[in-house]
Amino acid sequence: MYNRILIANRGEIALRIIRACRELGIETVAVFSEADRGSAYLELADEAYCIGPAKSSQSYLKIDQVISAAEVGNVEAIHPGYGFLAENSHFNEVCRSCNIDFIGPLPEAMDMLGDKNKARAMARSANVPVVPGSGGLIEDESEAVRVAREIGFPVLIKATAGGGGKGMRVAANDLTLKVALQQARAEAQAAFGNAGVYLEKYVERPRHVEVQMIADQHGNVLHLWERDCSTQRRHQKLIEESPAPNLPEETRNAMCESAVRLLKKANYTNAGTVEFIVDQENNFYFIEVNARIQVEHPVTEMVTGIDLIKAQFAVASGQALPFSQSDIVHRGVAIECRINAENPDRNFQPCPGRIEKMFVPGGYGVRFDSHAHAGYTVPPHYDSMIGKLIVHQPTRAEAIACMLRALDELRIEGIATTALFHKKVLNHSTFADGWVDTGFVERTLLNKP
Amino acid sequence: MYNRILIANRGEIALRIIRACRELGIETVAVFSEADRGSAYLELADEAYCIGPAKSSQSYLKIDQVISAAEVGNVEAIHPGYGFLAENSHFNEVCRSCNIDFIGPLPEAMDMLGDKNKARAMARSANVPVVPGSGGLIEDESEAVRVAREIGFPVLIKATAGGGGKGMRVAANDLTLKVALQQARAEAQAAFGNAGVYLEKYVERPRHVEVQMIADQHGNVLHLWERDCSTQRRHQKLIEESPAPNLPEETRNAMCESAVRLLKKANYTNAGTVEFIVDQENNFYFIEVNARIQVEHPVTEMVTGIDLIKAQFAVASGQALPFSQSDIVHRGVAIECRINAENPDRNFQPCPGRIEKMFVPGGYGVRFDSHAHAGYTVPPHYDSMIGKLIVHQPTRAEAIACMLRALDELRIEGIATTALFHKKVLNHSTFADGWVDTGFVERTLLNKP
Amino acid sequence: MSSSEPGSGEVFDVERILRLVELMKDHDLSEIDLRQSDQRIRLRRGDLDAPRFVAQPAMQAMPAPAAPAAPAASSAAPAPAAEGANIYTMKSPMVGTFYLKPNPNAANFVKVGDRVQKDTTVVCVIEAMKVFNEIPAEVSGEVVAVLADNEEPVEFGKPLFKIDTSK
Amino acid sequence: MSSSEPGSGEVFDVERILRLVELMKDHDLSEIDLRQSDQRIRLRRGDLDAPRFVAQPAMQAMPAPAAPAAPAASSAAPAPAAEGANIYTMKSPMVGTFYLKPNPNAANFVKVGDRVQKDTTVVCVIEAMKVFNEIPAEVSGEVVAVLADNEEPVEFGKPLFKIDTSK
Repeated sequence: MYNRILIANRGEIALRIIRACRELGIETVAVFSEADRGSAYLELADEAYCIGPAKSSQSYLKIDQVISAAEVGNVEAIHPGYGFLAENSHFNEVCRSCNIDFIGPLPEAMDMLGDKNKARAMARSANVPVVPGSGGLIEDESEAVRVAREIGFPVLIKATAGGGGKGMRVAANDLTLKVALQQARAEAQAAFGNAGVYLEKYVERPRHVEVQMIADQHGNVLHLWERDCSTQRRHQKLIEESPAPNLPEETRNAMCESAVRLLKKANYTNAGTVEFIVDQENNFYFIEVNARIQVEHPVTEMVTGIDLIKAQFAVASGQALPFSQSDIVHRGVAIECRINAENPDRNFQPCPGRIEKMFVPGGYGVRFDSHAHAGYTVPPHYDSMIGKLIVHQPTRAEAIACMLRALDELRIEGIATTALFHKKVLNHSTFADGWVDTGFVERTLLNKP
Repeated sequence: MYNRILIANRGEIALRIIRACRELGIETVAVFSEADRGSAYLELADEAYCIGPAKSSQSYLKIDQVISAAEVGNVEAIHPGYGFLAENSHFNEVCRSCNIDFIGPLPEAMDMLGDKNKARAMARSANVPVVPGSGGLIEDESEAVRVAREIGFPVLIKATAGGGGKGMRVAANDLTLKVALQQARAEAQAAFGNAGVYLEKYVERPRHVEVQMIADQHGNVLHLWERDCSTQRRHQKLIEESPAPNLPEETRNAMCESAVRLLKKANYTNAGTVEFIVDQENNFYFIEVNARIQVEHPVTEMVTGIDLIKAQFAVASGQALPFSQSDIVHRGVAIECRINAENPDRNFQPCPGRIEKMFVPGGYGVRFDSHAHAGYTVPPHYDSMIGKLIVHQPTRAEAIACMLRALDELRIEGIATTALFHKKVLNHSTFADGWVDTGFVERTLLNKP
Repeated sequence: MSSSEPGSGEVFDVERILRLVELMKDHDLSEIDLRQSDQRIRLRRGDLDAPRFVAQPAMQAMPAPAAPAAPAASSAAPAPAAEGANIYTMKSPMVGTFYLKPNPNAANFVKVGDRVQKDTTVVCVIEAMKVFNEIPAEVSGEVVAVLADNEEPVEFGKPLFKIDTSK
Repeated sequence: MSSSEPGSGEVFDVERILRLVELMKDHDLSEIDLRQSDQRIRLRRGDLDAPRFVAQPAMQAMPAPAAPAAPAASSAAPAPAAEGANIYTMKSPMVGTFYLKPNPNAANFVKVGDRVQKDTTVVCVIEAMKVFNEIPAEVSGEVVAVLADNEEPVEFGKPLFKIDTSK
């Protein structure tokens, strides 16, 4: 195990890592930007170095400065947290070239899974289901129709050079397909100067379900069950929970086993997440791998009783996982609500500023992870999440009731937060029934098609 | 289940009960004294009535005012919490005579177990070991010697009219016994005008181990395993944990089964605790029953996953316990530190006053139960406990490490607290090894014999 | 002292500020803000720190007890608050149900304008635990205000009557 | 004292400020704001900042970065802090190890009293990632203070030199 590590991150995840290190007896070196100077959580680190001005590109994203701090701080390893440099394989390589362990997978695995096409190909070879599609470019109408009939309508036409929804069309039958194909081509040509398009099965009202993984350097690749993260707004997760409600046991097991097959094939190590979408018929399709610890990891910690950050340090330092797959028992229901400094009444616009007063919920089954406190100023330069409220109860109904009472207790004054918006979601019958899909929030609560 | 109840208590336990009720969908009526007016936790109740001035005897202990508030508030039941009226069987009777359920055992069971001699007798008849003694008064030396040899030296001589250690002597053999007997007699005569004394086995370096119980009105009497509360100062518990370290499995099981036998015999219902002392040879002796929920109940909640306050409401309202003895599985290790507004550097003198700033620890495995917050003024009229810090981890070593880091995070400014004193205890090898007895703190940390 | 003395110095007159502070404490004010033309005196006291839950839709905390965010101590004294020189506020000595009349058909014990005699004139009845407690006037004088409604639930310390002791 | 005495000097009357502060402390005032025409006395006290961890025995947070409890904003500007009119404080542009001399046996690049030329005179070397970065003077003038020790680890924004630009 390490004696001294550096945390290349800020805010709640930096504090989360500091907490784990204090419990493990690992000394911590924190880095911070001018905007985070004086934050209380920095004082829980053994050392803290300013590495640049507020702008991320000049501080938290500046590899040479982070490495330099690691050398000055004389650490054995760097934990990147999530975001910033967490999935930057170059940084990953630089760390190792400086004889500093990177708390995460090897750069090769990171690169392999970071490339969507390579990851998709690897998934196929590990016989993990992926969203069916044309594979290559669609040359003409007849081919489009053939492929569409093969994978089944409705289909999605995507520009190969695409992005931002441009050159994207949904087609429900042969006729609309032909029209859509031309429109998509034209739009793609105009937008990217490249009319190349391909076909993919269009999954209606998908649910986002992901599998938490942990792997050591001795070939043990284990899953810690799934999380349902379908409650999203603009692809930003708002609420995560485990287990995924209304997911058939066989689907759940098949999904978790697929995730294990994939990461074994990728020689993956450390913590990671395999993301799937699940359609209304409970077919699941591989989407991507997040090669890092995730914001929502506490949900899994509550239901499995395993501290994932501690586990990351253990496997990174070469230890074998102290448990086997059969030791990982899923207990009860955990739900997490992300508390963001955003104003739900103003289209969730970020709302940085000074927190005048704060009352943190407590009691049985409640966990609150946050670096914020009364007197803390939320800087405008970084993402707006200021805390994560997590509950753990025997049943989903109890978990929802516990979360509602905890949200009532949470008081953050001086800035707007998403706390009360979560109550709207939790009180909605669709959520209570466990049938939320990724479009639910915008469709139902924000009245956006 | 109830629709509306009254909480005849204040501070953290009032908040604890409000939290459980909000999760159960039960409306709450709080009562408060002038000294607690404006406390934030009162605003989490659906209604709150002032029942008198600061002095407990004129407010929280005033039965007619509490009942009157219950009638004005139109509630179906009263939860007494701990302390104040919690073990007052007269109040218990008055509630029921007003057709208001008392959340606790029946007055008869309360009376029976409240009387030390009756409880002792009942324990014997339930074949639960009690501290061996002469039973009746000791008439002369020869009888004393006979009894002493029978129960084994060392023995404790106690004045029957006793109290405050007066007329108490320890004797290690026949000779010292004779001298001690005369001294005790004389002292008792002088102090109480009654020279009557009796003999009891003197238990050296005892550990305080108690068994948490829950019983419904359908004859189900279950134990939720034990708590070790040996870390005390002047008989005030400072730290509680479960399981009891270094307690042989067979002793543990025998103790829990004894507790079940005793409460079955007493027709006990609702939550309660059976207290034992354990000697250095792991013999255990029944001491008393606490016929109420206790301060340290969260320790048991963490290791069993059972919400005891919710369970109290369930059984009081007539429901059968939803689990059987075999369903109650003990997982991991939980430790609780009581955070008191006391100054350890000034002989733990109470330190009421205004909390200027407060930072609450969080993260994996940490629970904090407190009604305090920045800006809260700790009133001088009531007990000094302002919060309970509880941790839950897979192993005892991890639990201690987690508690230490949580204590480091806990910041309460403006008043002195016992937070840092707990670190002294947790860092001591005797605690780490799990061999604390009830005299440890004063003997070892406060250098008092 | 010079609080009444005119001139540019008066805004900064510490003596008067002291008096304003006493006033704030006696009446539990959290802020005083006085302005006149270009002059201003602004004082803030205590702390407005206790997190406020009242905005919470899910809660309907009784305004009376829950509202004041001032430190408990400041409002802890149940002693009658003097208002003006001679107006005495009579408060409820217990929690219970307040009755202005001995029975539904009877007239009120007292109404505004009535004279009351200390310890002798019954001004109301408060029912607690089925017992109807007759409450006599705590001072002699004239009733100038009735502050609670018939059959209203009242808590300890709830103002019931204002009595002018100068009459 | 001169609380009622007129004259522009009174705002700065320390005696009175002292009394006002005492008054704030004695009576738990959080703010006093007195204005008159162009004069103003404003005093605030109490709870403006973060919980402090520094007292914590278990921690040895680097004083420099961690200590200030003031809101981040107050210390966020990496811009050179002007001191007096013409003293320029040159700060570290990066985190790394600070060297005052090109090699252990050599003399210091600069010492107090030396004149330095903007962008041309190398004043120190900061090693980051095995790279020795020569740092030239940011302004022309005379070195009046060296604020870091040879081989000291420095963070971004750490003051290194004071340079008098008037000389």
